Amino acid sequence: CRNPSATFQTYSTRERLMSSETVFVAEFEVSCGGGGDAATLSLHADVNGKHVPVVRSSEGNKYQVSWSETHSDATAGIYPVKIYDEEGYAALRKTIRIGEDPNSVKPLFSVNIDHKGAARPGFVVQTEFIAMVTIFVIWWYANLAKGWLSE
Amino acid sequence: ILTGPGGIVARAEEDEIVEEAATAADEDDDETTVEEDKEDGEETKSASETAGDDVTGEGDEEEEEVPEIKPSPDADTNILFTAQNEKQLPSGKLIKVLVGFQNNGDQDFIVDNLDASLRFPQDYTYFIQNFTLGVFDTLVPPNQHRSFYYQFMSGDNLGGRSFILTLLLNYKSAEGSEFRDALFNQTVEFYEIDEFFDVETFFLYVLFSAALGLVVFVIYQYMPSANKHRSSPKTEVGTQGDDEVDKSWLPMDHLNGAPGKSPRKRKTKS
Amino acid sequence: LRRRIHIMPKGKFTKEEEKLLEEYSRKPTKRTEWLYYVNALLTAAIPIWLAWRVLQMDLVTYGILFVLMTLFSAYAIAFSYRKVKDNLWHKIARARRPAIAKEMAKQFAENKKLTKPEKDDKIQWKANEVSDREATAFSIFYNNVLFMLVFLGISFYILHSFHVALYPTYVLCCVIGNYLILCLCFV
Amino acid sequence: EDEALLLSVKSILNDHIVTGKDLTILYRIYNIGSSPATAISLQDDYPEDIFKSVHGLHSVRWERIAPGTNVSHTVIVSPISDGTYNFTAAQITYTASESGRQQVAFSSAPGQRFMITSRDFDRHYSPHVFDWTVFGLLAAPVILVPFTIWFLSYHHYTKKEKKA
Repeated sequence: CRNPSATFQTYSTRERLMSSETVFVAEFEVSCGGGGDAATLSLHADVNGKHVPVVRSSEGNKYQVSWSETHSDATAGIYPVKIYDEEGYAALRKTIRIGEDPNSVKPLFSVNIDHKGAARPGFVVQTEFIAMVTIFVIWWYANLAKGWLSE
Repeated sequence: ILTGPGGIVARAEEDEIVEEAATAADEDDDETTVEEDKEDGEETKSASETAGDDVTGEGDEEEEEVPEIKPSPDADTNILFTAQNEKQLPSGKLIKVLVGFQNNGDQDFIVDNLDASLRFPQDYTYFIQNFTLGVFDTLVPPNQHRSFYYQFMSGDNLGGRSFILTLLLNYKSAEGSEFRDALFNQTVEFYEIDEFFDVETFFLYVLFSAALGLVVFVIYQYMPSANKHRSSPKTEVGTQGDDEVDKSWLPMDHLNGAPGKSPRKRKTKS
Repeated sequence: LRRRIHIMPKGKFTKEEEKLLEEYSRKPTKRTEWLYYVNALLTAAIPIWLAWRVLQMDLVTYGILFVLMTLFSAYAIAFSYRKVKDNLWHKIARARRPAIAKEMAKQFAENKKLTKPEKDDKIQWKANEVSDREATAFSIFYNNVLFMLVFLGISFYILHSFHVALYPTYVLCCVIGNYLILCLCFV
Repeated sequence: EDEALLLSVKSILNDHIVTGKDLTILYRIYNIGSSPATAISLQDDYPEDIFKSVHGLHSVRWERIAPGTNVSHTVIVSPISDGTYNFTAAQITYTASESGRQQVAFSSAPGQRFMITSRDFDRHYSPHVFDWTVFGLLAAPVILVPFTIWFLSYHHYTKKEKKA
């Protein structure tokens, strides 16, 4: 496969109530610009220095990288996913082993998963928080007024 | 993944009775986390002996009365603790177990359920905890391998003690003969989880103490003794009247703190 | 002019008048009492809605509890109304009198037959009335807000985060809430 | 002969399965054998009339799973219809040994799960906007009426005083 390019689709858990863990998914479709077979690539992914295996769709040229973390570990932020081919990944491992800058090895593709953080169930915080704040402000005023009246 | 090589976890001294039953299982289990039942003769026999009712040591006599349910030679089972090391389990947490069942025979098996229990090391027949039955009721055709997932929650007061954890897989053949396989039958040590504060709880506490502090602060601000020092634009009525209007209704403490009152007026009350 | 108005009430309260005032404040009229209890009952009943709809407590199952706790809360709130009102009443009466005197002065200007004690009496009566109404209204307002705040705070924040079951949540809310309200009304 | 042995778990991470919302399914495959498994393929079905595929591939391949390691795969679907659904096992095939023995295996099955409609879900887990609004409406009179009575009087007399 020559001049491969990829189109990505990413996902990360948004609602805690919907998942007991935060999952990250990066799906991508590879096309070979310079011709060749895009369906039999052997790819590896690196996320913040951690190796994540890339799975290949049984049919076609689709690939997927996915991993899961606990909600508290999966803090909101950018998770860069770097995809390497076999040689690239071997080179990356070597640079890490000899203590060089791993950024010197260019990944085949990369994508950022922008994780917004998995939200807690809306109900615990929001509505009664508003009610609570409202009533607190009124109470605050009532207290001030009580002060005026008492003087 | 778990790798638990070597070292049998220190046991409580009192569990000699179960030692025999557990050793067989322990021995071939030390290198891997997996309990392979391929040469299950010795191991599972001892396990099922103890699994039977009222075993008091003289297993031979009992065996005649209670029909032993044994594993089928055509089935292979494996067990994997996916979240913990099987020798040391957390108390009061979910324990997750993945069971593999391979049908090597030429007829179907039906995997019924998984029965988990915690027993007392000194007395195998004494149950500490009997966990909910994991019901599978799944057909496994010949030459097929199937995984079963089972999770159970240990009591949260087991920390620091050792118990025998027994996991029994019940299955039957298509003909209807019943089998039972002791997937796991070992002494395990339970440990206490010292998750005292997670960050979220901590923040909640901080929030509450802040709110409480605020409330206390506000109450003190508007205590009668304190509010004399405050004046706001709207209180002109009050402040203006201070030196001209009778104050006899005011409580004593109020009056004492107030400037510009005349002793004569105070006398009227006292 | 202002000076004169201010001077007018000065030192004019006799012991008798003070006693009268004292009596007025200590013994609310039947109407006020009734107002207190109806208001307190209405306020104390509102959390039932939240308990039913938001905390998902069944109305039938917890019916008796709701009734008992509402009555208990209503009593505490009514007590607090009275207490806060009594605390404020004199202060308001004192503060309002100059303004009332000024307002009355216009009326007195038209009706010149009134003697000075009569005028004072009228001013005093009016001041009492105004302050009574104001103190009662304020006391109801203040205590209602306080009750709501305490109920919301306890049920949705303090107890919710400690995962207390529904039944004790509601009872604790009412008991702690009433206790707090009773404590605060003495402040 | 050394062989690979794969145990696999298919788990639904959702506490609640709600129509129109994400349903997260995590597959995890453990190699507890003594040699690597190769050419592993995992296949699972989500009927199109019940689930809408949101993310993730339903039929995937790994080249190799080393002994003592595990891999995971995630699929996000979204239920279209509500009611009870029996989540069945995913099928896994792999080459277990160097001699090329093919093994067919099935993951664990999450089993019967109830999928609720988003309306039912909202009723229980929504911010209760309606209920709180009603609460506001109930609480408003008992707070605003006494406040207005007090404030009008207060304002009336204090304003007079200021002007004077």
